[in-house]
Amino acid sequence: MDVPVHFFLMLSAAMFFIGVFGFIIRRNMITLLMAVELMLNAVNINFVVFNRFLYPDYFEGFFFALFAIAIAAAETSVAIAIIINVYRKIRSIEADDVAEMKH
Amino acid sequence: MQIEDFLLMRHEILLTLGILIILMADLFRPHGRESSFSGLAIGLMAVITLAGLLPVPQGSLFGGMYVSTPLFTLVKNVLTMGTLIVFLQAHSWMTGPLTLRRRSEFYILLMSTLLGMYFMISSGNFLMLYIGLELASIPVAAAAAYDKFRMDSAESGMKYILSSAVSSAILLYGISLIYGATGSLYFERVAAFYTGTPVQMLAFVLFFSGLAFKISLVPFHLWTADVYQGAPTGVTSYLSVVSKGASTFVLLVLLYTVFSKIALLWQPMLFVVAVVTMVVGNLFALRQQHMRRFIAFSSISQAGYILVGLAAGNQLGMSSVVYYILVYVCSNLGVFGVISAIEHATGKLRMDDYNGLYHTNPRLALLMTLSLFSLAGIPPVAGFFGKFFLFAAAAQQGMYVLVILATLNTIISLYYYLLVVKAMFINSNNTPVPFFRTCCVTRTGLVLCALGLVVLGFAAVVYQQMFDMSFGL
Amino acid sequence: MMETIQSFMTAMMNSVSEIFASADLTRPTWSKWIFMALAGVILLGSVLTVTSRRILRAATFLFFTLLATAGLYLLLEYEFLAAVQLTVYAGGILVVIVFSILLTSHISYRFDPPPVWRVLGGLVAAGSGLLLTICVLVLTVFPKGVAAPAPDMQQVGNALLGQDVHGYVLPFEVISILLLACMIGAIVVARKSREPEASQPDKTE
Amino acid sequence: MNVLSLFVLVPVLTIVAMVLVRNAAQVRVTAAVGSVLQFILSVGLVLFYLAERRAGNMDEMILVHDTVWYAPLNIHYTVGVDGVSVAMILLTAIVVMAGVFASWKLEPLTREFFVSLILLATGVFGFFISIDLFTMFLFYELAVIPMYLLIGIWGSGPKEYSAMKLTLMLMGGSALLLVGILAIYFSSGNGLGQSMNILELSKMHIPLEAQRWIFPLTFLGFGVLGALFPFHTWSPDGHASAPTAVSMLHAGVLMKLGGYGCFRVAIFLMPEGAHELAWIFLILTGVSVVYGAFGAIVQKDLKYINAYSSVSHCGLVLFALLMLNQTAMNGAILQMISHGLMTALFFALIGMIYGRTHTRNIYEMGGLMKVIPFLSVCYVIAGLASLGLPGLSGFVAEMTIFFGAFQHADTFHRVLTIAACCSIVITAVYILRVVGTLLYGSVRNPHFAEFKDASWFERSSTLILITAIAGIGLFPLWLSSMIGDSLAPVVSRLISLL
Repeated sequence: MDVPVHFFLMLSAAMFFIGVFGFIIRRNMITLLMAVELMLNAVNINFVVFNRFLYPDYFEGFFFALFAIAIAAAETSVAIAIIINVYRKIRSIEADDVAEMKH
Repeated sequence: MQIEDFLLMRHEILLTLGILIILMADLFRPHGRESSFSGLAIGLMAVITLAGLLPVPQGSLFGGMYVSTPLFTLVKNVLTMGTLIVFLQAHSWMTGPLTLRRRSEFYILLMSTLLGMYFMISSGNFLMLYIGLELASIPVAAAAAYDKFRMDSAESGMKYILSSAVSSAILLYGISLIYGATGSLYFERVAAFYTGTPVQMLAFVLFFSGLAFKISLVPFHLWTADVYQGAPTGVTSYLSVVSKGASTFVLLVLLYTVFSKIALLWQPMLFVVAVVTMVVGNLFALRQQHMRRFIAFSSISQAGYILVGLAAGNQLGMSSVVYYILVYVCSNLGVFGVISAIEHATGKLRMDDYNGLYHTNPRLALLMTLSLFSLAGIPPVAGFFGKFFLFAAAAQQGMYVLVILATLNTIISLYYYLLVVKAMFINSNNTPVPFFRTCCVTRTGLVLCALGLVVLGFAAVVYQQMFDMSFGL
Repeated sequence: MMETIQSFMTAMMNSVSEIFASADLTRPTWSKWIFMALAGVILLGSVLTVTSRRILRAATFLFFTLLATAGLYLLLEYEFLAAVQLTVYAGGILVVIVFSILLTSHISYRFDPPPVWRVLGGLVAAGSGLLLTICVLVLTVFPKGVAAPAPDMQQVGNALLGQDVHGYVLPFEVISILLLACMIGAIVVARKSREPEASQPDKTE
Repeated sequence: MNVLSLFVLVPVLTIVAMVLVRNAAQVRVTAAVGSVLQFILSVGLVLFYLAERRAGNMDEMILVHDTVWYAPLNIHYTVGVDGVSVAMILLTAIVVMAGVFASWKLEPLTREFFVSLILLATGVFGFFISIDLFTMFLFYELAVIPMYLLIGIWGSGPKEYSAMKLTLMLMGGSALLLVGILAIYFSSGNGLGQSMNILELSKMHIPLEAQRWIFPLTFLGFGVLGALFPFHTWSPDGHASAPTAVSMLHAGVLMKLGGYGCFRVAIFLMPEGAHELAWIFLILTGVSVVYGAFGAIVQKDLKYINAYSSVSHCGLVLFALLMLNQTAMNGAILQMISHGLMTALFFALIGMIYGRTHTRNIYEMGGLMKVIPFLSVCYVIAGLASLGLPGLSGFVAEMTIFFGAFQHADTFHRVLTIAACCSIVITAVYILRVVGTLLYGSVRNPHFAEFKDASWFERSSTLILITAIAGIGLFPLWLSSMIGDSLAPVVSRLISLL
């Protein structure tokens, strides 16, 4: 592989922080969820790259990414279930509509 | 696997069996017959607690993925007992009509969460830690949204799952950098290579932020109040006690083992976070009227006190934190027991509703007072000892400034705890909570808390045991 | 103070030039071209995912991003992971997301643009985080590992069920419980059920 | 089983008994029995102590008993008494007994009241018998916290505000104390093994740099309870709102915890620090003394008058302690006991008078001597004791203090001493003014004529206190020598270190 490891890392860092940015600016619950998916994806790239370039003796990063994908799926399914439940209540999935909480 | 290995993992194996038993019991229950599963779950938890008391050697399994030491076993026992008490207190709610036709799920969710905490505590590898953490948080979100006929319960679940997802993403990014910087995910190897290069520092900060979400340290606490307010009381008490206790303990172990070489970095960091957490938690708690929000902020500030002990980084600190977690379990569950009993009987949840409680329900008021005093650190209840030891640990490291700030914060917290006491004993009320009797299962839970509060302080043997198992940096 | 900044800047410059030297952009190869294309798709896709004001489009951009990530795994010769990425992420998660979008939002729905202070705050927070991370990454010299061949499925399978060091049977088992619990959780939350008659006092206030 | 532990055990058992008995009458009897038992015990302790000393037992503390409690922090449950603590225990027993009788007819929630009262007493007794810093601190807080409920539930006026203010300020003091205790513990021992035991600590040397900041911390911590000048504001409000027995116990005993703590912990353990920094606190206490006295002059409310007078008198205690010589310290302890008794008597009487007149404004009353002669005579006696009439306890104490204070020949101490002496004159002014308006003259309010004089429990309460006041006034020698014997080793160590 002749692309330096730093390029991959910077790519994933950019992806991660774009996710963070999205999480901050968006208020739609599903979009928030998608921002989180971006972040998780960036993390997976990190693991894989480290594994491939630096520590190829064992497949620790590989397996971590594998498990992380599975967990992300589980997390998303529960989150979607909750979002649908919220939608049934108020017919909206904007976080601001939900947050009628008083402080 | 040898038979001893099974014994070493008995907490996890028994709990998994328990989950399966409840699942099966629900599947094969006669058609049209509702059963509450409450007794079954309570019995199972009691069995696990008892089994946990068996003396068992320490060791590690699966090539270091799973590690068990007497201290881990002890903390697992504390968590199991906490869950047991939560189940006891949730009994009357679970037998009510609101939860009809989906009772077993409540227990399965909470028990699998507990299983996640077990694995989290016993992990010897970041992968196990992460899986345990997720197992300990995703089902909780579902449980928080469990009371689906209420809007704020659904909202609470949503807030929890989103903040938990984002925090675990940050945590994961930290872990990935740790992996990149050290070349391994096994704690032992990571610890050996953790010398404090810039990327390791960054990794640690990210990792810490991720965990700080779970412990709801300031500035990662924003979800806490809404989630605590919206979730069913049983889930809230579970979140604030068992879940928080487990995450705190994991943080403790990691700081003292994996990250012990960069103590110079995290000690000042914890210093700042502890102070900010205490102050913010206390200041917000001052103006809360809703009991669950009130407890939410109070428990944020309690996490701050725990950090005082954590920051010390010595043997005293470790044992004090563990001891405080135990005390905190009893005190907070005492508070929640009273809150949920009153909520179940009357649906009242505001502080004004507690006016004159002593005149109608003296025992509940007394238990509430004891628990609040324990949270505030007033003798002779256990919280006094817990706080003293935490502060002693920090003082041993010469962090007197931190101790002074912490003690001043206890005074603020005393003020708002006394507000509740004042409501119950002094304020008059035209429509007080009428007298009611809690069912005997719930009462057992309350009595257990009261016993713990009174006995833990005086029985020095508990603390001595923890001290013997602990270690410093 | 000035000197610290200056030395920091020099170190940064040196590292950056070293990285680019090792990349050796004057001699383009297939893998470099592919990487750049994928990186472009990923970056563009990510940005559009979080900034698009139509939710279905955002999901589509996310899909492209996930696809490009799978491409990245292929480039790194992790075919199995790429397949998992495609099936679970792009095929599973994204489908669920799209379904829920279709369930809950009208197709022509557009978000209100977020308030300026929030965008600025987000830019500052994410930007400073990114800057810090990139600085740290650039300054770090990672150890050079030996490029070993990618794992074949036999190895993966053995490791997945291995009980010793670098064996993953325990996480494998635990994750099955996790999936079970999540399934139950999702069902209990999303299942439709009638609200019982108000024999209980109203708990909302 | 150690004898001294009985002093904690008896009140605890009393509480248990009170929880178990059936009605309010039985609760009262139980409380009375418990407190009388406690009194008998403490008299026995005094006799035993004197006998031990006469038999030549010259240990610093007697009846020392030590049980390890929390080994990791060297926390022991250690009890022991010397002359000073014996005297304080006797004082507490007397005041508690008088307090129980004074609140005989209290309603509502009789049971809860007596339970809290005895709980408070438990804390106080525990504080005086323990010589381990941790247990001392524990009992200290245990004594403070029931005050909140006692004032908040059974008080009068702006009770909630007063109760909260009092509790928070005292707990603030105890927060400083907590830091101080930890600092003492961790800077003691010089690597030889740290200790919480006061006797052991006094033999170790705490480094001077540490003393410089620990001494003010602990002195302030205890000083808050002893109504040290800028931190005294809880005291007038608290006293004014508190019910009778609580005022008695609080002014009579609880404020003495502050003085005793300053002596036992701050000065005893950190003599060099005390010597260096005494001047700051001398000024503060001097202000307390004078300010309290002036404050008492301008008040119209009987309870406020007494509360300010307490500030002044307790200021005198701390003032005398900081003189750091045998005579003055002896006087300080005597003053604690004397003030404890007489202020308890004052508050008891005020409570009884208020129960009849339903006002505490002195200008709305008058001529009480004619309608309730017994109480009025008692009031006069208390007043005379307060202004230091020879033959009553106040005289002995204040004379000793000023003798001691005058032993310092430098200008600074002289000026302060003279200023403090002035407070005696002011005291005389306000006491006589109160006695004049309150008791003499014509009966201003016609229905005052229907008052009944003291009932049996009121009489017993006041008589107990008057006997004690007169006893100390007429036979001060046994007490002052008992205290002096115990102070001698302390002071000699103080002097040898300097």
